[in-house]
Amino acid sequence: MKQVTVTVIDPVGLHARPATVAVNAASKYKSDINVAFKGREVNMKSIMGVMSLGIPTQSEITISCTGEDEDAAIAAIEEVLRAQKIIA
Amino acid sequence: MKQVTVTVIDPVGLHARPATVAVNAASKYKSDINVAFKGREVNMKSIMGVMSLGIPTQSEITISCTGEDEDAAIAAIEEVLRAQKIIA
Amino acid sequence: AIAQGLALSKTTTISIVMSEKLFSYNSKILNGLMDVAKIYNYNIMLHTTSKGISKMQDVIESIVKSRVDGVILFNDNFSEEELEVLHLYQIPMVVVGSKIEDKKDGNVGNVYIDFEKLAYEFVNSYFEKGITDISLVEDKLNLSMMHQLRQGVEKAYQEKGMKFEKYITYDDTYRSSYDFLTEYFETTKPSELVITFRDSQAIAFINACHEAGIKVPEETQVVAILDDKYLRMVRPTISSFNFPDYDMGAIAMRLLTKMLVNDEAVKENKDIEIGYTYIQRQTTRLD
Amino acid sequence: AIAQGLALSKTTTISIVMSEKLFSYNSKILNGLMDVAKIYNYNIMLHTTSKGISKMQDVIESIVKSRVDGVILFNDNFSEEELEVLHLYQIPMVVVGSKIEDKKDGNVGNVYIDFEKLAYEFVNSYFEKGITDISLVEDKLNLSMMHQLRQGVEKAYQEKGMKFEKYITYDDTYRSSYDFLTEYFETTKPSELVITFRDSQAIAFINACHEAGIKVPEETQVVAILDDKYLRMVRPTISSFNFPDYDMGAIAMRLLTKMLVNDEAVKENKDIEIGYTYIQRQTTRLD
Repeated sequence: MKQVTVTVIDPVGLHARPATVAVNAASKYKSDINVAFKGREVNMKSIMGVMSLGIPTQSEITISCTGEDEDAAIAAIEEVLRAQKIIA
Repeated sequence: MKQVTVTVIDPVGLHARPATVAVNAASKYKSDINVAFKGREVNMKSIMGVMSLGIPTQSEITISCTGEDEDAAIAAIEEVLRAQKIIA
Repeated sequence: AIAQGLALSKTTTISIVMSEKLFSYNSKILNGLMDVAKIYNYNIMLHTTSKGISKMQDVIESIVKSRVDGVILFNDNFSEEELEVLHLYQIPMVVVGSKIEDKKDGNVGNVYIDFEKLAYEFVNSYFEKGITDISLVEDKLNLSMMHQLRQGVEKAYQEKGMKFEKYITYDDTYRSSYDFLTEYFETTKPSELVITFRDSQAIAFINACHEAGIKVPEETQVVAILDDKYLRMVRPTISSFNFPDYDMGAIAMRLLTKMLVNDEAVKENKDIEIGYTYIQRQTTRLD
Repeated sequence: AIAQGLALSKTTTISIVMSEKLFSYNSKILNGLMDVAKIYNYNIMLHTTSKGISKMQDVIESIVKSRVDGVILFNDNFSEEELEVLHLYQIPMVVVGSKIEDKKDGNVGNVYIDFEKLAYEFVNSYFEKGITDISLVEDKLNLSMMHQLRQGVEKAYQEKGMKFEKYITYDDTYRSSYDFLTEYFETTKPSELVITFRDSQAIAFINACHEAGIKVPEETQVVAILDDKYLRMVRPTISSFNFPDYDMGAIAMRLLTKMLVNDEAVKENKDIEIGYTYIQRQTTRLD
């Protein structure tokens, strides 16, 4: 399993378009990908799941990938979120 | 030929949605239907024609219908324009 | 070429139906719908209703004819009977906006804000401050939401043994509620709290107060239900409620996706209530 | 059933492509497009581009795959190369918004405002009043229109032997031009005339002036190019230009209709310039 902890800096949090961007990025990989916030963990490929976390701006979230493409997945997701200025 | 002269009261004139409503109403009839404003006359079934007249609010326009269904056409067009508060 | 043809015919197509008048207000919901549709490679057919040009009946006919796989409807677009007709053709549907009242069965999804609860809670919070002179301004573009808000306000009044009487409505001779309200508040002393639905209504109100020399929020307070960027751009900035509208669109499209594949998760329950938060700005007092 | 099938397969389908960010600003153009499409019983497929989710290339691919009959594109959505790709597939297209520069051949329609001419004429009218200290504020959502406005301003300056140097741009660290301008005008003395593209930019400007104690329109004047209802709701009301945007949409769809049936009237010329009028409000002086 690969894991990374990052800070959400998008003013709307991991909601709205940023959430869809994250789900879209995660959905491209075969690995199981989860995102955790305040002790709750959801499937990062699930729009409803990610949006239900209610992650506000300046939150710390932990993304974890488990599976054959876990290295590529975690790197790519981090890159996309950073390029879109969703995480610091 | 049946003819009627009416005053446009829609604040935007016979432009925008009101123009499309007028064209839509005219297009339902077989008669030749024209609208005249300040000496220029165009086919009232033509969106580009009607919009090109640049008819502002409070203008007097003359609608004329020629053809087999001219009575029904002129009555229906007047009714639609009045119901939509486009003419007085 | 045949394989390609087959692939083409398998594309899922969703119809989105909305009133033209509401495009700019619902743009974020539409963004959420479109983004999720894109992830699932859906084609989107857009249908609009427009007074004098295209009626809901025509739209329904064209939806049925084009054999789309699913439909997203915005509330305030259709009547119970129209929903019934679409339902007859067994097209999976999700209604986004407010709560559907008297839903006949479990085959229609609903992603909604509980406007009745919102109004009830908000009015009660003002009762606690000792404020009972409250007006609710009608928005003709969102009549089903208005109906629910009004019910919430009336319920709050009833429970305190009072009657709600200040529902401000207007007739069709006004081109816009902005024009009506500008005129109305020139001659009418405002309530202690005025609740409007849209930004332009609240802006008309603060402009009228400014011209009449009535101080906001000292002498009268105003809140717009639907948040919008303009509410924080005007002076004073206007209090409102934040709805995650993009999320509503995204969730509605995802829900429809799950309904299309008969996902177990949504078989029993297709109703998703969305939360809201109050945004305190300069037109309301905290005391 | 066969006849019905044939009728179905003959339905004309038009793709409308726009950026999600521009929904609310282009809602009236969209209304014009949809109303005329309805008259001709066209089906409308909606495609949106959204940063990080759907790129123009994906949209083009999906348009080509779905074999639509025609396409309506909004300027500022696509590059020259992308237009080229669509063109390769010989799909009739109408571009609505600003003028297409370097149009390769006559197979693409264009319904446009001449923004270069507008800026040139407007700046010259201020030169005549003796005002030469003018700023133009960039709008990143409408870069091709900005480019044309800038060319018009530069041409006016050049003809008077001057150089235009106050093009106000900002980097992507700002979430919105409203935020940028609010900050920018806290520290920068405004020009005698400031030209912005959108309402929110002009509102940011008058708010900043208000806070800095700079009087509008006595000490500085501002105009927003795109008219919008909010410009008449804020105080002072903001001057702007009126474009018949609904008409642009209606004409664009009608032009596409004519192109689809090879109408003689549009064989030679598919470019339609749309006029504009200046709306004098409280943020500009007449003297």
